[in-house]
Amino acid sequence: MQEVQRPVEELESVVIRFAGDSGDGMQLTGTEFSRSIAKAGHDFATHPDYPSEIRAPTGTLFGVSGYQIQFASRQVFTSGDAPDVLVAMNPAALKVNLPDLKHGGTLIANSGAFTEGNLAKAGYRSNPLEDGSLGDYRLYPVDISGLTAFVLKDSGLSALEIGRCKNYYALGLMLSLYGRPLEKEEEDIQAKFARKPAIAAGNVLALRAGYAYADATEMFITSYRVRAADIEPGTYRSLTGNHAAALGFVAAAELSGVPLFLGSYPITPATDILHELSALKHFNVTTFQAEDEIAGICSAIGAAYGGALGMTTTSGPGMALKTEALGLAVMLELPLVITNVQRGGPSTGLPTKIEQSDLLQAVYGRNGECPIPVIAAHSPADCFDCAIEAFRLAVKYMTPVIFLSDGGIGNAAEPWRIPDPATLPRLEVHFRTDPENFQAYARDAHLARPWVRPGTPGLEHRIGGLEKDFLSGNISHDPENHQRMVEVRAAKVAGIARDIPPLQIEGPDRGDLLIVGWGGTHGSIVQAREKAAALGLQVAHVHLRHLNPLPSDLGAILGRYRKVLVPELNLGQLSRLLRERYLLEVEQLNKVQGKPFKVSEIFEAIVALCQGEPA
Amino acid sequence: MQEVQRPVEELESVVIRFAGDSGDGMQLTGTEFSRSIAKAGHDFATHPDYPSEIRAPTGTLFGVSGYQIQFASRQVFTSGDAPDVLVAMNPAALKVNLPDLKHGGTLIANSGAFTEGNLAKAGYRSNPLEDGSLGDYRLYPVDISGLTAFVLKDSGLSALEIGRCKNYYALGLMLSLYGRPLEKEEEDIQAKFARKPAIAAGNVLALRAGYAYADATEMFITSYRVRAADIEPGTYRSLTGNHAAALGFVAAAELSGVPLFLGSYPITPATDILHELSALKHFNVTTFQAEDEIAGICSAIGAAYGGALGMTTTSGPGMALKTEALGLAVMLELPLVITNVQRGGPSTGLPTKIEQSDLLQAVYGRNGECPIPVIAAHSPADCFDCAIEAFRLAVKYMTPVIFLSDGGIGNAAEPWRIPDPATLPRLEVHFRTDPENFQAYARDAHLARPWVRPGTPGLEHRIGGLEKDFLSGNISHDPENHQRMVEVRAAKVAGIARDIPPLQIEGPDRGDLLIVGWGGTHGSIVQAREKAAALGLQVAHVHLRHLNPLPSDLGAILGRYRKVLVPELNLGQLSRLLRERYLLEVEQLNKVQGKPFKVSEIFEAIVALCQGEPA
Amino acid sequence: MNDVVALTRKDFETDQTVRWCPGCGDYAVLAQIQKLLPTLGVPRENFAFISGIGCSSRFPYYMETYGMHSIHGRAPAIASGLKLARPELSVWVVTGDGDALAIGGNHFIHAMRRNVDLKIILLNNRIYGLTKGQYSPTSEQGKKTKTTPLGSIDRPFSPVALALGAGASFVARTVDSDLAHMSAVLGRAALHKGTAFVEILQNCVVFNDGAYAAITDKKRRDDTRLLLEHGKPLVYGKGRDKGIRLRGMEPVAVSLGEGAATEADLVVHDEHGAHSGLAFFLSQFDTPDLPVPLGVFRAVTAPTYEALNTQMAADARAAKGRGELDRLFNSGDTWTIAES
Amino acid sequence: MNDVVALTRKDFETDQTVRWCPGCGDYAVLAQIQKLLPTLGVPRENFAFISGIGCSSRFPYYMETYGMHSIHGRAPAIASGLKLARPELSVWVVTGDGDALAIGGNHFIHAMRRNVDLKIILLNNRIYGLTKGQYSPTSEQGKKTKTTPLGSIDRPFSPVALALGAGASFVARTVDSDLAHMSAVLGRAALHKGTAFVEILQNCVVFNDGAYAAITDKKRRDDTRLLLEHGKPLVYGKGRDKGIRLRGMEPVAVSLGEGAATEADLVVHDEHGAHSGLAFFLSQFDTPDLPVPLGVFRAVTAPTYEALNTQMAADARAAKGRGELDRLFNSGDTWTIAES
Ligand SMILES: Cc1ncc(C[n+]2csc(CCOP(=O)(O)OP(=O)(O)O)c2C)c(N)n1
Ligand SMILES: Cc1ncc(C[n+]2csc(CCOP(=O)(O)OP(=O)(O)O)c2C)c(N)n1
Ligand code: SF4
Ligand code: SF4
Ligand SMILES: [Mg+2]
Ligand SMILES: [Mg+2]
Repeated sequence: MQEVQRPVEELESVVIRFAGDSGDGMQLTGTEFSRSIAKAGHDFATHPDYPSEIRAPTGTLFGVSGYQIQFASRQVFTSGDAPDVLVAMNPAALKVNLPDLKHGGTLIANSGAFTEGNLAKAGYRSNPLEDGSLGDYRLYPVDISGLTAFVLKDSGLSALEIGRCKNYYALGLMLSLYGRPLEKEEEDIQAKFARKPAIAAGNVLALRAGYAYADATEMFITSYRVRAADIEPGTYRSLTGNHAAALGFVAAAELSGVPLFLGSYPITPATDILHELSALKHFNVTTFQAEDEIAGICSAIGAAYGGALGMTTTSGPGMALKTEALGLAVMLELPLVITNVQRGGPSTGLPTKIEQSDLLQAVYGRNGECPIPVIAAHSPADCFDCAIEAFRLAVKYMTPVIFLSDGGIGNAAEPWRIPDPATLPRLEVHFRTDPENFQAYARDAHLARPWVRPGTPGLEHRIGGLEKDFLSGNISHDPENHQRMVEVRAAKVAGIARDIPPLQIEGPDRGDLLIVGWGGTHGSIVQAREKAAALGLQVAHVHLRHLNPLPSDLGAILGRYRKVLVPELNLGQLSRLLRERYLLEVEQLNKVQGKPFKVSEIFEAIVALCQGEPA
Repeated sequence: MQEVQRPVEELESVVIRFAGDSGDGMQLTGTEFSRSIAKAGHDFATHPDYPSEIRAPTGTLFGVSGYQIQFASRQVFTSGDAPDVLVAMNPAALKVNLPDLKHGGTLIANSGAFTEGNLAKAGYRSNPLEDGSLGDYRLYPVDISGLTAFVLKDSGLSALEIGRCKNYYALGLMLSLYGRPLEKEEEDIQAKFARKPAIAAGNVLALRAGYAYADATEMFITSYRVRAADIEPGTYRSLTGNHAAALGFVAAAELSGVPLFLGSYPITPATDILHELSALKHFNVTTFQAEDEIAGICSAIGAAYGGALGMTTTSGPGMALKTEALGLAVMLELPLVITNVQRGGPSTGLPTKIEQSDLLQAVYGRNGECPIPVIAAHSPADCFDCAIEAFRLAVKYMTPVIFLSDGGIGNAAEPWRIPDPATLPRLEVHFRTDPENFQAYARDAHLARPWVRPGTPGLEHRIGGLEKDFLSGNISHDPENHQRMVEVRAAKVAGIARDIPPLQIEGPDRGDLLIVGWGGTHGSIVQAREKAAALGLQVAHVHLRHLNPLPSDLGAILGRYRKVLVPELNLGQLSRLLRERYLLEVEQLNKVQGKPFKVSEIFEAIVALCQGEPA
Repeated sequence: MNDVVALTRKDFETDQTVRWCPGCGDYAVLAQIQKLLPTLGVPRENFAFISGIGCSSRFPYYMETYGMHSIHGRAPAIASGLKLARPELSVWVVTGDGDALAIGGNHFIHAMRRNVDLKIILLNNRIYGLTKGQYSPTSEQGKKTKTTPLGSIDRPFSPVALALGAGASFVARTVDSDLAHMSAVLGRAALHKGTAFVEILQNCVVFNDGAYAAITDKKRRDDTRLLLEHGKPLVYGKGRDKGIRLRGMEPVAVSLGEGAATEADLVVHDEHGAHSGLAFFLSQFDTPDLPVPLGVFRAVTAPTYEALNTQMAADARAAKGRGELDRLFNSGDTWTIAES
Repeated sequence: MNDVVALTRKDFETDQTVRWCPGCGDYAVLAQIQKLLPTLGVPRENFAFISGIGCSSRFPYYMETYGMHSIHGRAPAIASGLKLARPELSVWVVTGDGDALAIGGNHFIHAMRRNVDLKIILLNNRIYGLTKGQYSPTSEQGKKTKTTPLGSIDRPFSPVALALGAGASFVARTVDSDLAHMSAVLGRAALHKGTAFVEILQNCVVFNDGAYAAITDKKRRDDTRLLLEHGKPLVYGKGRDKGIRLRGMEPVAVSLGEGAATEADLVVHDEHGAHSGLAFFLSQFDTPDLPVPLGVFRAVTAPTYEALNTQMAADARAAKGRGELDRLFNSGDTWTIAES
């Protein structure tokens, strides 16, 4: 199909949101669109937003599922604040998402779904597509349902199946609108529905129909182009954070030559890591779906004792259940990685929403003096590096390590520059085999004890959760020994600070304001800071990967700025850690709404703190 | 038996330690001795120290069990540092305890147990009672085993039974040494062994024999008297912290007219609370030994939902297991009291040893923003008041409350001045019954929601762990609502600060040094401060019962002293809370040896900080 | 206000929109229970529904009674505490195969052991629905799911066998598609004094559709399921032409009729046996060799936990008199310090 | 160094002093296992003993093998992870009635269900020993302990029944005082491929002394216990003069001899039945009406969990080839940004 000739508007970046019924396949449409967009060499970031119900009744407000993507000719850090374009597949989707649409933005509505019934379910008295209430937007009503049904009437597909094709019609519209070719997409459909040729054919027809419709009709006065971003050359693929983490863990196993063992119990939004690894049995990977979270971590401890890279994955309530076993892992001094893909809390909270409120739990949440290193990923692709870093620390220091991700990072996708495995850090693992004066708790320069695989002759020994002798590891009730062990466990973790690369400061290395961030807020902070810097504000940004121990150079850096701003999706947990450690007043910017920061929210905070209006 | 006529030495206070095999009944001897002493109107404090094994092999070092008591003519706050008198029932007991005995102190040794075998087990090459190595002490070797056996040879008791009588012989010696009458003790024996008259007779004989021996022989050059302490008039009894807590909980039930429900799983050192309450079924008390700690707290949550005073008791690892359910209780906003009798950690740690290292877990150890009030008892008797205070807060604010005790307080005994129930605070409980515009999460002035008993007509409603609507309590995914709920839950707990009585300052209300303590360190701090004050040092002491939220007047008080000292049996957990909250440098004094502070340890820290040697 | 007689199904419906997938088997269960409750002569305010987490566990939101949507797997423990504190309430637990048998397994077996008077309704769809399709402890071996792309290697639990192994006093099984049977079984459970466990075979249209086709499919089902009737021989089959007899202690499916076995040769069902051997024997039946039993496997009377608890308290009061703080405080070994 | 043949009991003793009370039944179990291991032809370094918390759980400290004294109730989960990661090891779990059946109940039943090749030895003293005497899930109803001064109101578990209900492939029971029987049963368990569960009736001299007097007392025991033998009728009694026959599906104790029942009338034991009905039937026996069965209740061969897991991985590699990072990274939908 030849490219269309129409006036073309060049844009720097575009934010599009697809919204419809959870049954409408909006997540699919969004993903497909991003893949096509990515191939045009754009950078992008996405944010899926779906209800916690499996399939809420059609047409209802709480059944609305959305998928937002921002793509641009420059680097993209977030899925964007307000969408420029909203595709609303039914009245409920319109009702829920319209408030976010940019003033004057483009609104494509599936008029065919604006039936009496659906309007009622969405709580509309009159049809907004007709009552003029949408005057402020570039409204394009398209009977996507009807047109899809029309082109497929002879396809032999059932009404239900035809209904499912309409998301490809919508995709067709958007591909045309952004001048993307159809061919690749058609191949993908063929591949995806290989086993159901009839469905495949139907989807392709719908896709073409949508594409053709947008071309043919005069409805789009202009078509939009976004210049390709100048991204670092290389081969890319689109990855969610959970997928990236899974790849990172497999990499850790390959790089260390030690098998990976995942003991886990499903929980939103962490389950995808288990899903991904379950499909990689042809690697040196064992996945074990345990009876509960306690068995998940305990089986991983058993595997670690057996000489595997033990790990467990969970979220919120599941993390809470692992508390006791974490204490055991600290006492046993075995390598273990606990991944907590944070979600809205407390308790069951908001399972599908974004929050960063498990930081203090990770650092302090155990009985006794029970130190555990904590790291956090700042973007989907960063989950890959963090997974490897977590195991690097775990095996080098013989300690459990908590890796914090969150539902936003975990489910959102961004382009990942595929690394050459040869360039990845090797993980040095040495299993002790020499019986010569072996002591189970004798420590090396990093205060790590030896890792011994059962089956090694002459090294038989017992370990456990009771306090143990400083050298032999046998039970010891000796008072001084206990003090010594408590201190050495603390010193071992504190010592990791020496093993953390210097912090990267974005912006001036001294000045009015330093933004200290951690985790998934990275994208919003970067954009907000750039915006502020562009206005000449003296604002810098450091983003912490290591949260326990804190980097040794952080204290000095904090001292070089007049004010410190700490934006967090909680009530100020990193703020507490900084206040406690550095006895330093910090400005908090907290949001606990199950949603990421808008760039504007952080930008406004920056401006306010720099006590000056944008020039 | 008439009182003895011998030179009498008047003392201000005496510290005695009974030490022997866990089988020797030292705990019993110690308890009996304290009761007799108490009746003489002395104040006292005790510290039992027993091995974690049930019955370690006889004569071994790890089988040694000890019981220390300090009594005095003034108020007593601790069981004392170094004993003045050590009663050692065998070589192992001597070996383990001698290092603590005061230089020149009195040593009564059961020479009959210093056999080759026992000496070997204790690792003695030669017999210390004979090789002159004990020259520094007032050594009184008494063949307690032999003499007991001798007086009981015709008693018809078995050798084993006779062996068990020797602790009463030792008790007899000590009662005589401190001029206490025998009669009451004999009655007690008769009562205690009512069902075993032969044993009773044997013990009485042994007791008399020991008493007579000490009188008759010239072995004690002098006998010691301690003047009665001038203690507040009233009726007293000796209570351990766990027993006091149990009485406090029953009191809470009676004072509120609401039944008490304890769901618990046994764990050292908390189990005694469950034991005590299990025996009080004739009160409005239900105890439920659950299948695990999770069921323990969950059953209590169910009972609280049913309108009972729900509570659970645990320690270390058990507390860890309750983490998830604590989050649910916070979401449900039901009254619940969680008692954590802290022990040595992390993990299984040192189950029978003393530590304060669960404070940060209590304050921060949950997923999500999950605020819970935390209070801590400072002495055995104080556990009674704290138990009532915990429920006062729980029902007034509709919230779970964590009550921290520790193994030291829990097992140690002190005199408790028996209160008149009429003088105890009433607990106001109001169950909502009015269906008129009922909202499950509408809040009162204290931000507490209504407590509704199932069975109330017209108030049927559902609650759960998902985020809920600010008023109705129905599930809500609304972003602003979540922010609002997170903030109101935090505000509710923070608001308790207004409900905390002003802090009591011991010593000058401004000056060089303020000691901030919490929990079981109270006694040592008080004595150390008094000692320092006596030397003219400007040192004051506040002891925190409320740890979350912190008292509103604490900040101002901290500001009035040059330095702040925070002694804790952990690595500095309260110190962290104070640094974070007040951005204030504090001096830490930390000890993690499973043992309480010695008065001298705190005293030295005070002196060092006041930069002056004792005058 | 609580004129019990007047209650109707409507009285038990809430204003919350039901959020299960269209076609989900849970709807049928909800409907049956909403129909059943008004017939029990219990004031509405005396019902409490406690659940854990899962699609099935959303149940309480749709019941206009007292209810708690608690945490994953813990409903039996919470319900036990509630029932002990409030014996007069009718306490129901609604749970799923993951909620009850994976994370909640321990509370499940201990509830069976103690015999607290709870109605435990397990909606067994052999899948984790809410988390979008992972295999569960009741999924058949070899099942392909998101966490077992190569097929599961776990052997499934029989919930009925597990409950019996834990000592349950009432155990039954029914299926979402047979409304009459379901309501009969639920009715029996409601009337049982003690822990009443009902496994409901429930179809998850999205993640495990057709899991029970073999026994629900109208054509086949007469030959694949065995409807249990107390005191009756184990007969099944379209023309009631098949039965179960013993070989040693092993069950064998035989056909009835001339020259073949007669009903007299068959095992006779007994819900009330002194031992639970027969019920367990039945719990081992499964297709294809043997029909799947539906109905009441076992129903024996045993004192309920809360009754024993109440009795114990009463005895204690009878023996010691109602506790008084003053006496309690002053008990044990006291001494008095006089004004000096 | 690991010349297996040369191993002796001594090789399995550690330098740690054993800290059980004098007279504790645990000593006998320790001795039997230390005698058994050298006979198994397994190098010492390939043994791993995993325990939870309790007196019984101190076991690993006394075994000169690899071992972990873990946390309360979690040993089966830890051991499962170890065995999955290292199928070549011989992994033993030593646990108590509280550790395995109270806090550890969930991991216990799931271990039985999965059939991981673990030897699970439960020292059942019907009490919490380490915490100084509270009743346990196996304590008889009415038992007076520190937490039940008025007598317990809980009905006990039968560990054997629970294991069978969970689908165990090997279930046996023995008693601490009968060394010969114990070593025979432990030997059988050691050779079983799959989860082997052995309940050892163990006497706690301090907190529950004489709990098993009825079946250990030399005078009475022949009449109170039933020694199970595969393929043999259920005969017991001093003069082997008693037996068990069926009435319907209920067990009845009958006396043998003239005019009475004959062995031919009795139920015949079968360890390998296709269904576990018989084993469960036996698990319900208890004094005074019926003798307590000792020996192997059930032993059937089923593929072990770790074997299936290893096979699955092998198949995956056969199908897709050994995984390579480079291919994995570049799989899916990639695109290339060229130098500009
Ligand atoms: C502690 C905890 N772990 C895990 C989860 C995630 N989760 C919620 S429901 C569920 C399983 C649901 O399966 P089932 O009980 O069978 O209910 P169904 O949805 O099939 O009705 C899981 C794993 C959770 N919410 N909490
Ligand atoms: C999480 C946790 N809860 C409770 C305890 C306390 N505890 C230790 S052992 C035990 C029960 C022991 O009973 P059992 O398993 O029968 O072993 P036994 O001592 O009788 O051999 C308990 C309750 C603990 N250590 N950890
Ligand atoms: S996912 Fe399955 S179980 Fe859950 S609501 Fe949908 S159909 Fe029902
Ligand atoms: S308490 Fe009982 S079980 Fe524990 S060691 Fe002593 S005798 Fe054995
Ligand atoms: Mg399910
Ligand atoms: Mg036990």
